[in-house]
Amino acid sequence: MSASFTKSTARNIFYGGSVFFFLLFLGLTLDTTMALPSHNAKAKLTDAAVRGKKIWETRNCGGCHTLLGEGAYFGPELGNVYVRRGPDFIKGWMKAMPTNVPGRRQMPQFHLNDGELDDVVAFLKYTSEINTNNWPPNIQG
Amino acid sequence: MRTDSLPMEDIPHDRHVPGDLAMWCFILAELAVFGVFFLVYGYHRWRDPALFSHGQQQLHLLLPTLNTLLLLAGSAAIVAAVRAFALNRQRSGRRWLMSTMLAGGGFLVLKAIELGGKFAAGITLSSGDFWMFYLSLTVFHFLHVVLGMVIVAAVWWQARDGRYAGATIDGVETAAAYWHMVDLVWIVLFALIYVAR
Amino acid sequence: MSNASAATLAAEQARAPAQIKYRSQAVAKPYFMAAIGLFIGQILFGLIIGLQYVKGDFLFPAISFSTARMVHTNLLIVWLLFGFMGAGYFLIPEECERELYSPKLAIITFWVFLVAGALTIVGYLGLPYNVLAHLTGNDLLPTMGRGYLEQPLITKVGIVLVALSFLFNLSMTLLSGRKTSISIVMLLGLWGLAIFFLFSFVNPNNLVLDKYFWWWVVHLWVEGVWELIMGAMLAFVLVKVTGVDREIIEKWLYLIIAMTLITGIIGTGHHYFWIGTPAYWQVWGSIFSALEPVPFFMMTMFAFNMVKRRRREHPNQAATLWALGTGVMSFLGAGVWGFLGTLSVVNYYTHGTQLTASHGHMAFYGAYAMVVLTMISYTMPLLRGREANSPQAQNVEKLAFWVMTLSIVGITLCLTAAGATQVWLQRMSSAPLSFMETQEHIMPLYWARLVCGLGFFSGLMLYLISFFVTGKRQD
Amino acid sequence: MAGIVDPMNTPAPLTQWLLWAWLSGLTLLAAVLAESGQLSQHWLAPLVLGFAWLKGWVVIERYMGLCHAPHWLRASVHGWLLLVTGVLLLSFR
Repeated sequence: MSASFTKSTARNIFYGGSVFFFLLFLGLTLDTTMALPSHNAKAKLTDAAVRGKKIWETRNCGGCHTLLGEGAYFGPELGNVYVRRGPDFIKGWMKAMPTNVPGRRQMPQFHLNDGELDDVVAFLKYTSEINTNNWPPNIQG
Repeated sequence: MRTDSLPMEDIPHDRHVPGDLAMWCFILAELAVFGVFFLVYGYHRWRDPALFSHGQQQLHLLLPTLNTLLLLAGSAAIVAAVRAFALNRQRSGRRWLMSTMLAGGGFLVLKAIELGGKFAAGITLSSGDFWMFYLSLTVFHFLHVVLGMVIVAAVWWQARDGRYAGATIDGVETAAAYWHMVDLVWIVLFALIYVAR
Repeated sequence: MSNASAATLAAEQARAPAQIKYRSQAVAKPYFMAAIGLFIGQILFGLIIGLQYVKGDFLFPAISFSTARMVHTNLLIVWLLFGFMGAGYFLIPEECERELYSPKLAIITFWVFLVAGALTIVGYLGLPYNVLAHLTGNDLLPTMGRGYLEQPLITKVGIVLVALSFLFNLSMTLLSGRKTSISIVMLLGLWGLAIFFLFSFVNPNNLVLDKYFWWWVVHLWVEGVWELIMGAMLAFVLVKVTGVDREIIEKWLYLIIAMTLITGIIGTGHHYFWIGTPAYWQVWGSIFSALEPVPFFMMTMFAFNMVKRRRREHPNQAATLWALGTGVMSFLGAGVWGFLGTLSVVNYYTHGTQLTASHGHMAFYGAYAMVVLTMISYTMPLLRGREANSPQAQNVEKLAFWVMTLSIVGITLCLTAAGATQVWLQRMSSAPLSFMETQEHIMPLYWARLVCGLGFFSGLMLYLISFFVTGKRQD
Repeated sequence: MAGIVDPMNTPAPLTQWLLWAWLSGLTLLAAVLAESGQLSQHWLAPLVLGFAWLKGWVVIERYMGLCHAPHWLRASVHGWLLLVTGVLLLSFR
């Protein structure tokens, strides 16, 4: 068979293809950012939820838990924990940590005050309202 | 440059890869992407035929039919261009390349009118399964026509400097192969989205 | 600092070995040594969290799981970055056929990066995370507390400065030297690495957008620009050990990385299925990421083909083994295991389970750890003044290769089984168990994973020992 | 030289016109059939997908020139066309 296979063509395909698909990705990103408000119309990002997000980040909650399936797989999914357990359970649970049951996985005590606990709950309420296209498959996350 | 092209090239009726092998790898990858896209479309249509028929009823056939004719004309012109360059008829070859670009330009204009109407009607990627596939496939293909025009334009530019005079016409064949791929995908797309309803 | 680095530089230059072509390539050596040291640290913390999976209160509260995991993943990133930088400092002068623009800057950069990295780890281990965040200015620009990007703001700024100094040095070298495809692809990848890291400073309050752009760092790194770096490093070593015509290797390199970015950029969409983004990503993400194994398969075929067509028998057989191993393991880990969970209909059940962890372990080891080890295996003997290590040393290194690789296969299989159990009991069952009940059922697999982890650590120790085996020189 | 193309590999001018007319004719026929509404849906879909296959076949063989290409390449592209049109045919029930 006769065929040519040149470096210059391969190089042009690399540059052209990369630019082409990156521009397409930017286009889809633009569409996504424009579609988000209506897609997540139910999710209310309140000031308390924003403060709760900062608490989530600065206590490294994602170092053990998943949130919408992303994070670590040591503790349960918390994106829908507001629905699964309710606000009072969440606050009571965090106050009672650690359990100190020998051999069990331990969650640290973060010494959050009542206002901060409410912020965490507001954040978890917000995450439970995000339109995740029906993920997770059931309430257990 | 062509370090691993095999000998035996002078044997008549030898199997010949039209254009650069790297481009054919790219073409096969593109066909794979479109192919999987079509199969996923088929799966969704099979699950909810009513939704898709209803969407298809709202598409007019005039513009896409004209567009099919334009793309086919572009393909025909680039075949003529390859033959012209193979016979070392430079002026004629360049003219045929220009014809391909004109046909492609016409396609882009008509397609922009069609898509503009859809956008004006408030249709987006989130307007349900049918419109999601309609927009994804047609816009994705539209961008491929743009890329095809860029490639043909680059070849046309090089042809002006006599790049394809006498020695090798690989570049023309490579561009032609890509253009035909874009055409081939559109042939399936046209039948699938617009006509088969 | 500058005195110390100048002294180090002088010391490096004084014993600049005969086998490297340009004396300034010697700056790669400390980078590779730091990489191996941090690699050992990464595995130690991996063992800690592996043990915490079965003995939940191990080391609690001194080192909680979240802290140990953060150290484990951050050390991974940092040692790979050290490896990439060492590879850059070695590869670019050789390809450009000139000395490095500024070896002194490279040494200063090394110490800045090492000290900043060490301080960050000390901060992780010595301070509560929120105190560390407060002290390091997270209130000014909150960027912390997101996977892989847990570093304090000042560390992130430091990483950017280190990357800029590194890229400035290499780019100046390239601009006035010979420009080969390998060096251009390497630099493109490294520039991309730096540019996409800037998205680590983007942290919108809207969680969906936060996650959306978080992936611009994480996915566009490991399934995008890092693959350019990996491809360039692999191509460089293959040119050296096989003696195959550079033109052939370079055109395959271009074709492979073209396929990588064509599939990988839109392939980011496989992370946008369930995080609050529109549903069309399920179609776009599935289609493109389904094709992501293709470039990895091409990479495997490429490595084996080039070795098969080799025109010389390079005495460094260990480096060839690492190169072939990279091809196979990156295909298995990134290609096959990545594909297992990438289609949205499957991912709906596997998302956020140990299946993701299994893919992560094999892909990071197979693609990036192994390509850095390939580079180290090829360059370290040269940096130490010989073309290849003694056969005895190479035998130990090859044994280490097999022990580490088989151990990671074991870890991956354990985690795959663990993930499948999770999917079955917690997601698909008609009476789904809770997360923690499910974990109880997985305990035996976590024990097995820990055993494999110990195996990996012993392989790593063998690898370390191989540097100190002298034996008789072949030549 | 690999790059020199035997002009015999490309269709002669008359053939080119005929190919173009055949492809355009099939396109117009499909559009007219769909617009007229004479055919029930059960027949329209297989017919136009059949037309698409016929057109694709011509593009692959004559326009792309794969009739002169190595068999693996020719088979891949034909396989793609058959798979796509075939599976899509099944999706119209």
